[in-house]
Amino acid sequence: MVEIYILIGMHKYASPKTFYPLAGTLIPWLAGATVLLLALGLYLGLFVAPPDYQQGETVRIMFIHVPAAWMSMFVYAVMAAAGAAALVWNVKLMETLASACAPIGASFTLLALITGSLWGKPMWGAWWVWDARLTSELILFFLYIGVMALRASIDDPRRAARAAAILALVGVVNIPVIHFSVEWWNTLHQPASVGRMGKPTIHLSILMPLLTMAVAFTFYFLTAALLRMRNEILEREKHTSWVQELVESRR
Amino acid sequence: MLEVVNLACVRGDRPLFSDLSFALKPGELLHVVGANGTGKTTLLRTLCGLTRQAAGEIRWRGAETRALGDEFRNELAYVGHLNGIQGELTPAENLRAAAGLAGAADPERIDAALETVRLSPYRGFPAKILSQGQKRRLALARLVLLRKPLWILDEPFSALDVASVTLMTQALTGHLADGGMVVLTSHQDFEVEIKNVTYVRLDA
Amino acid sequence: MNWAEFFSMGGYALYVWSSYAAAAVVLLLNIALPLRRRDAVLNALREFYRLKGRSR
Amino acid sequence: MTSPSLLAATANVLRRDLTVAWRRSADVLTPLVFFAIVTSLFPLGVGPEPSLLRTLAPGVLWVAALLSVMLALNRMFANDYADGTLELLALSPHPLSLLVLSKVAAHWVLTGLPLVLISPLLAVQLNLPSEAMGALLLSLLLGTPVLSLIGAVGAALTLGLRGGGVLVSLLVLPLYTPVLIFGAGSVAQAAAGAEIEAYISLLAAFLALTLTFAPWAAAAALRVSLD
Repeated sequence: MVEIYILIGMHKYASPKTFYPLAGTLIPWLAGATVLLLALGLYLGLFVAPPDYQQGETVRIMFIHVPAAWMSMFVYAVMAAAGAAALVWNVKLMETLASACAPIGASFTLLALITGSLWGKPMWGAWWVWDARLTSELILFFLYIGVMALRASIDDPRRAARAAAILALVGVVNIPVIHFSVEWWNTLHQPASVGRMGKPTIHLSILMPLLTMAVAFTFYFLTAALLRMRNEILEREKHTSWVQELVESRR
Repeated sequence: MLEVVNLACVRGDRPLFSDLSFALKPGELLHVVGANGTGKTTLLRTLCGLTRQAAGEIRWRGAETRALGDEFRNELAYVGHLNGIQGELTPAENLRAAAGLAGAADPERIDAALETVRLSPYRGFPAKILSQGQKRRLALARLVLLRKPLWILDEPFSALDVASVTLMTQALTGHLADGGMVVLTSHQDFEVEIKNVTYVRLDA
Repeated sequence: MNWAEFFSMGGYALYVWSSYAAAAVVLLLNIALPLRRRDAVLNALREFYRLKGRSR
Repeated sequence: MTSPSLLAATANVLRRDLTVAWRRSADVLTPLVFFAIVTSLFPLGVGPEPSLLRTLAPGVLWVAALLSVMLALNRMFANDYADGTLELLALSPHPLSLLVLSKVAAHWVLTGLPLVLISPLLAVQLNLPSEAMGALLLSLLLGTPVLSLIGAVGAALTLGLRGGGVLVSLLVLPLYTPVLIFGAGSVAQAAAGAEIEAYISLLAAFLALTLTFAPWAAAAALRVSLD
């Protein structure tokens, strides 16, 4: 969560004009770190980690599924925090960050759902199982779609950002409530036989790939978010002279 | 009483105007002039707090209006493009609803207000049957009824016939005489009857 | 290191490799789309400034 | 200037909305008819077999009620937005969140409450056991205000947008899931003869939570939409 405080702390002096080139220099480094970490994570996950005594080789799906699920929650939290900062301090940069988060978060949620289903088929014999965590992930996906749909249907970028920020805040308050309700609902309708999402045994050789992939995904999120933010800054600041010079100087 | 310092407004991300400053003292009328799309309506909506300004300050009795919030809104009456009239309710019910919202709710003055804008005959009919000009007069009745110090009016003379224009001008002069303040936009020229008018021009 | 055995993933090749493929697609898309969009934005802005320049 | 009394203002808004709805009473019927039609579709879809309907009844009744409330959401602010009275609400010296609360109360009285009243009728149609009737009424009585409150935030956010109706459902349905789980759950438990205290107290907790946060969030959303 420390990234959020850094981002919010930045709002005092980082204006779009100073942020744009800064992001430009950061992106290659972040991309490089992402690639390295992904390579390390894949190596640890595919070659070093032993097959699980119960799940066999399918445990390797966990090295994608679990980090993706973590990221889907983390990115929503960043989106809500950026939205709150935009609403309270009226900072345009935070609006851009929040709008960059939504599609990335939704992609991670979708990835978590796909890999969850791919993990469920061999283990439980069905492509979709109403497991508590998968169901919460599905509802989280709908929350993301709601935020993106709301933003897409408002023409004025400022109103779109503020409306999406309010929805994200209402959503982030509801996520624990939804998670709690789905857990309760799952235990209520849970015939004992259906195994819950197997909690990965926290054996070091399993934990290392998980953490590496999680860190890799975080760096990836920063890279992708900065890319999207730069695009939105260009569009939203098109009336400023610095954007005009920048665009025209790139003949 | 009402001060605006270096105000800047945007619509979407398009800047409208910036570094706009003016002050308004009791008894004065401010006429905002400018071509379409220069931000006249946005300026008015920003003054009454519906829209958030990009930069600059708006002060009422020395305090920032945004900080005053409800206190400032208690001294403000706004008539925008929309008349704020509920079609199913009768003119009297509309005025009672508006009065209930703004705090001043004494029924016999509602009839007086309807009388001044000569809408008494329509007292019992649903407001949706009124013409655009009559609805505008009902909005004027709301102004007269609520007696708020600051009037912010967006094209108050639009869709008014000659008789109604004089009605509106009389209401304005009466309000200014009582030490009230008015900020308005209008294409028709009417200042001839009102002496202390200051202008603010928004250029393209 | 027996590659054939590695790729078979203990018989779960379909599930494991499609998970990694899905991850690759998602990760690549979220980088490729903004990059492609960047060119579109730059062209649109060039056009915008050309029109703005001419109309002043 | 007399200091505006808050209670009079909120009562005024409530009375005004009810009179308007009374004059256009046809509008009040639409969610009710929708509720009745949706519940009677299920037997046509899954077959009239009583024991099957009995197990489906709690879920069907609750989902249908939820959809009916959601259908009527955009009516909450749309008319006032169109004729400008919403701006008067926003410019009133009273806290906007309390005025929004009275508008939500009016909306609930016109949609939520009627649903609660006719739900036993439809429950009989779906062969819901009589011991579950109490749970159905109580859960709907506690649940429908929560649906209106969360719905108010969705309606305020999508004010004046094209495709507002469908968009509202996209926004609020994920947020409705906890209420649906415990609402339908309580009816199912009662039908199975089990205790429902836990469910009802959770629904009451949701009501308390949304009563405190939703009006404030909806007011903020209104201010953004009127910007």
